[in-house]
Amino acid sequence: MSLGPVPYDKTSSQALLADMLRIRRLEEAAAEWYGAGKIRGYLHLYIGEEAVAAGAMPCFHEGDDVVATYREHGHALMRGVPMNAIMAEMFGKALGCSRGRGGSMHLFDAGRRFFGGNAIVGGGLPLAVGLALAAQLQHEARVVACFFGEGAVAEGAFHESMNLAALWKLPVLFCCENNLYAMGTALARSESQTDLCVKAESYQVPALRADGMDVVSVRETTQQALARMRAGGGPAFVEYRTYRFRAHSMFDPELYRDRKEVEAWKERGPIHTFSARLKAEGKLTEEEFLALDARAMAEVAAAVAFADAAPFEPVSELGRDVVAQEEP
Amino acid sequence: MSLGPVPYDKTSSQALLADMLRIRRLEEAAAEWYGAGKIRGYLHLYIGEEAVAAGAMPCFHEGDDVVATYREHGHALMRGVPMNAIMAEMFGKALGCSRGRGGSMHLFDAGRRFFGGNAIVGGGLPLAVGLALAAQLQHEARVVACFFGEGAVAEGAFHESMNLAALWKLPVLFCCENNLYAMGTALARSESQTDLCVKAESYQVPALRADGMDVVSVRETTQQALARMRAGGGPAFVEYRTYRFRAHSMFDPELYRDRKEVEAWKERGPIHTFSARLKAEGKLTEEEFLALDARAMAEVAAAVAFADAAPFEPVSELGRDVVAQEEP
Amino acid sequence: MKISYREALREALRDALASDPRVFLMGEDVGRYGGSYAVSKGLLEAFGPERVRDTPLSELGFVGAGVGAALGGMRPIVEVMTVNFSLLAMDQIVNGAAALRHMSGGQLHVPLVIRMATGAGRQLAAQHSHSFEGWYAHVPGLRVLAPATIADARGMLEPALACPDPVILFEHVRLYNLEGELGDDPSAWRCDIRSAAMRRAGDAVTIIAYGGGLLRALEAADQLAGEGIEAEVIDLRVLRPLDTPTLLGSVRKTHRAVVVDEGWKSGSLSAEIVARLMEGAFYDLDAPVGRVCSEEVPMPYALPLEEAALPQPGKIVAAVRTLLGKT
Amino acid sequence: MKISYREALREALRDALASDPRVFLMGEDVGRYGGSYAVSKGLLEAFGPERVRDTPLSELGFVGAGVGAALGGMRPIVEVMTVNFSLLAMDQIVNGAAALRHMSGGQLHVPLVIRMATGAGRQLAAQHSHSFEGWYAHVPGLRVLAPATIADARGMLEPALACPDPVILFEHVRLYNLEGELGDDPSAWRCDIRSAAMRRAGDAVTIIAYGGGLLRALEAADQLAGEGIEAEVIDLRVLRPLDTPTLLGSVRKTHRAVVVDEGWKSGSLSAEIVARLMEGAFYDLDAPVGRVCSEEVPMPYALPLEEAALPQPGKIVAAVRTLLGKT
Ligand SMILES: Cc1ncc(C[n+]2csc(CCOP(=O)(O)OP(=O)(O)O)c2C)c(N)n1
Ligand SMILES: Cc1ncc(C[n+]2csc(CCOP(=O)(O)OP(=O)(O)O)c2C)c(N)n1
Ligand SMILES: [Mg+2]
Ligand SMILES: [Mg+2]
Repeated sequence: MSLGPVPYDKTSSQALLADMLRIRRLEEAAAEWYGAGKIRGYLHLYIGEEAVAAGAMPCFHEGDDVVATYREHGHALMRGVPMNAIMAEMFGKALGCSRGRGGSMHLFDAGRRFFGGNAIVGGGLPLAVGLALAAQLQHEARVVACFFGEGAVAEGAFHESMNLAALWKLPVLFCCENNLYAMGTALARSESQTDLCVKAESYQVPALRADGMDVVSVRETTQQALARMRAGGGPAFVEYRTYRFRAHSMFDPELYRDRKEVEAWKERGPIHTFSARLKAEGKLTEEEFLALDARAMAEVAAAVAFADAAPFEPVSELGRDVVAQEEP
Repeated sequence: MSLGPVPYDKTSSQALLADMLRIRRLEEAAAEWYGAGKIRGYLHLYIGEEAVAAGAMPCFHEGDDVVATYREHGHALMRGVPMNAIMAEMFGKALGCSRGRGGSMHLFDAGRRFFGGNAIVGGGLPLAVGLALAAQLQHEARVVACFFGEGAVAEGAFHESMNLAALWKLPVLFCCENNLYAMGTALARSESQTDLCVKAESYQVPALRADGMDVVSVRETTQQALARMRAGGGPAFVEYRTYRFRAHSMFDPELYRDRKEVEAWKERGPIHTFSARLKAEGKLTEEEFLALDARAMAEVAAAVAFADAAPFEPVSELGRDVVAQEEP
Repeated sequence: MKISYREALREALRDALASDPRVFLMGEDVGRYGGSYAVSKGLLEAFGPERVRDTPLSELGFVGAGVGAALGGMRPIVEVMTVNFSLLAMDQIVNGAAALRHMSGGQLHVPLVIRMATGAGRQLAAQHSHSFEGWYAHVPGLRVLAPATIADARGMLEPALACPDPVILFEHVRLYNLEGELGDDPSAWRCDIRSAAMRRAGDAVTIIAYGGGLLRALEAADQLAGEGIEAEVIDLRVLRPLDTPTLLGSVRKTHRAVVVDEGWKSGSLSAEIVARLMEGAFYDLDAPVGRVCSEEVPMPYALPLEEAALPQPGKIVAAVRTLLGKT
Repeated sequence: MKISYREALREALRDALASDPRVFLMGEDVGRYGGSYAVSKGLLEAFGPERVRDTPLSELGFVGAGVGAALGGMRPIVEVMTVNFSLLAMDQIVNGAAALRHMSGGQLHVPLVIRMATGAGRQLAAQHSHSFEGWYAHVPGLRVLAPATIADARGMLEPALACPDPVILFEHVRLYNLEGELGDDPSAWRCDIRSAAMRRAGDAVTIIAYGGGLLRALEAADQLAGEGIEAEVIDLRVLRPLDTPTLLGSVRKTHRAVVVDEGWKSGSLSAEIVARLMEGAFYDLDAPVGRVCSEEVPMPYALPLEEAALPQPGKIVAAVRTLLGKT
């Protein structure tokens, strides 16, 4: 299977880069405002892993469904959720994409078929299976993107979901973001079989592997998996090999890994390697890079201002949306 | 892997046969007394599958641990639990092996390290992992026999337990009794991958397959798996291909399978094929067969008499054994 | 027309499947086996394997899939064979179905019905005799139903499916074979899923029961009537949200109450009923509210022990007598 | 010596590991990460990876493995990171740990301690803020503890490990950073695991709390004292079995009570407390028992909403005032 680089034109290449920058700057700001106490609860940064969401998400159509985890700022943004709404949600404000009820771990956007935002490891997989079952029963062509970390593979939910999807030939793309750690637990201390594609194949689910630090590899591999799925082939699995540069959450002292290891991965950082490549290919100048970055930062600054100015929901509304307003 | 017949001598061959007869007659009586209302609740018969318990159980040592399911009369009996205690338990009597608290699905014998009797499908697998972990931490050589049906393979508990056992190299022998149906659900409607050995191997657990209708195949395969395990090799998995001749439980109208299929499997019945073979090999005469069978029936009759005569526990004892008597 | 509780449930399923293409039934052995309690027998033949869908043994997975299918525009009915196995799926129900509307700020909702058998009394021992209705009734975002009559077995599914939120419907194992008359006209079973029902009028004491406890409460009331004590019997029907006004209304009349609950006493739903009566009718009560619940033991198999562990009519009668100072 | 609740828990773990070779600690990230709430930090280095054992993300599997290891002669301490994830392991706790002694007719027992963080108040939203202590306290066969003080955090593990039955120990997330003085001598923390404790004496009203609610109850009591109302504050400490005599003793003196419970009101442990007071002290009560619980919503993330959803000292004060007719 060859995944060699595909000649993207300048515009589409720069768009990919811009997306990664938007995620990166969004999260850097989130970390900053976490420090300032404006964002609270758990905040799980995606920094280092941007190529996955940026490369994979555009492969899905508007009508498709997306399910993600608590580390989903990038996925939400790439799905088209406005940055203002994401930032406001992290600030807990009424104009947040979940009206301040969810916070960082529970971004939702029903209109964009972005089904969240799940803080239970593995919890999204059965949902994705069900969404795909709905599509199948409705004879609709949509597919479901289901993102999760490699730590989730040990959960019973993974096993049951993979089997159901394969057994019923449901259109779920299982997108496993293998960043090598689940909190402080390295893959080899979590799985007897560390080749996750082998695990996926044991359910008769075809599996592909992408370099999750390379947005082109991500995009190509995702498209390849989807092509097969859209032809009616049932579920597929993609392992994106990636790495998180930051701590697991804002509470993690990172005792479990070597700074050297982190530094080595940082050399493969998705943004600077891709921009270097584009420069080498003559598709990007330093000025263009800086302009893209400035645009991302401006978008983030505006989002922060929006979020900060937005109102909290009044406490009188606390009981809203637990169940439907009308009595059945 | 060749599992060709091994020359057992006459005595040991007849002992295997006698054991299968004891299980068969015990269960036929149980069905009868169920009909008469003396046994109630759920009663899951093992008829047709006797070669598995009879062939596998003798491979385990006295110090080993055994975990079974709700279809465990045969396992309890082969483990040495007295038939009187088993029958009395099914009758709900105070002299039953669980003092009438458990019934057919919850046979226990702590002294024989028979850890039951579990009515939650897949529920025994984590227990077996923990028992093996205890053995490992205590630096003791004992291994754990964990019996379960192929239906349990779809449960998250299977996945988590296989992985834990393999990851920590724990001495569990996963004994999968593949009788092709989980209640009315055929294997192919339950698993996307119906080759269960392939599934086991995806956890890096070595897997063997035995003809579960042939007590010699069962015994040889089990011994082979155990030899590797006892040499410190971590867990192993054996699939016993077998078939239940009776309904799932006493409530099952058997709508899901063809009488012809059942009849075809009955031709491979473990008792008559093995006795035919022994006769052909000159290790058994018809008189000897009848004598063995008569002895089994006499044991069963005595057990029924014992169980019927035994007292119920007085209702005043209801609150016993919920927690320890002494206050901590 | 004589019909059993089981048949009433089945006819309700049949109507639902026939009238709304978004409805499908899924669960372990609902199809080829005919349902472990034979509720769905014949529906596979009528509606096919897509809509009467056998699942592998994967409670967490297929309940979660039900949640997802509801999000995706279907109206799934998921059968979890029994409440005992629902513990395996609890996370998807509590952290998924019940929470999604709120967590998403009201964008999503989960129109899912989960049916399960509950209760003891068939000598199925400790792992197969639970009554966890009270646990589900604790969870905001869920609606919890306990049909205790043939009419409710027939009638509750339709409004449950019309409800835009997840509904848990408990079928008590001792009721499946119950038979009774039920007219052919839907008016015979049409019902809401927000009110408790008075099943017997009386003025001496209120007996509050639900699910498998109702018949025992009515039996007790009959016995008490023989002693000149007229008990009012209230069937909760809906365990979440509780219809507190109906309970208070009755107790303000009778001034005494006994709650019957097959859950283990401590922390059972009966405690919440007592608390509500304390909060809303304290000054109307002439005596402390009594509770007749299951004994606090894992359910034993042996018949005499199981019977002793469960709330029986005799115990209800005794509790009422104690309340009335007639011991 | 000043010590935090977190350190007190850690020292108790250290003692347990040092003094009994059968004891080991296992759970997600208890080792290399140092424990998700840093409780077990440093223990891996002291006792090695066999005895401070990181597990994969497999709550059902490793909790069940704890049950099995207990059956096999060990004294496991299993950390389930938070009560939220314990739903995934509920089956092994309820149908395994709690039931095995009884189901086996008394032959087996499960000397297992399961520790979990519980509670809200850190803006962790709907899936990470549960309080299910009451659910576990419902299950016969379990013992359930809720250390609310530094001494109890330090002292409860030892008797929990000595207990031959499964013990669930709830650590409230808001307490980990709590600091206080604790002597060096074990007598400073030695305790039983069967009694409630009076944390403040008073005669006007009894406030009953546990876990994360205790400090808020004490805060409320201080405020009330400023108004001349002396509240007695009882810390339940042991949620199963409940120490009813201590509760009744206090209420017979004060004639009024308020229960504080971070669980959602309906069906929370507070309901059982009310029911016990109804049953045992009805004629001693001058007013209905009040309850201050969490609002019945999945916990919202936004700070003002979360604060409004939780029992706060101000709400406790208000409840007491209402009871005393001082509104
Ligand atoms: C069922 C469950 N168990 C434990 C946790 C706590 N937890 C949150 S994130 C996490 C690590 C998950 O790792 P992985 O799936 O690899 O995703 P990553 O964080 O690396 O993106 C853990 C253990 C949880 N949220 N849910
Ligand atoms: C968790 C759980 N789900 C469902 C059931 C109901 N049930 C009892 S036995 C059984 C079939 C199990 O099949 P298998 O594992 O193949 O074992 P067999 O009965 O064939 O020996 C089912 C579904 C149960 N006991 N536990
Ligand atoms: Mg990871
Ligand atoms: Mg089977």
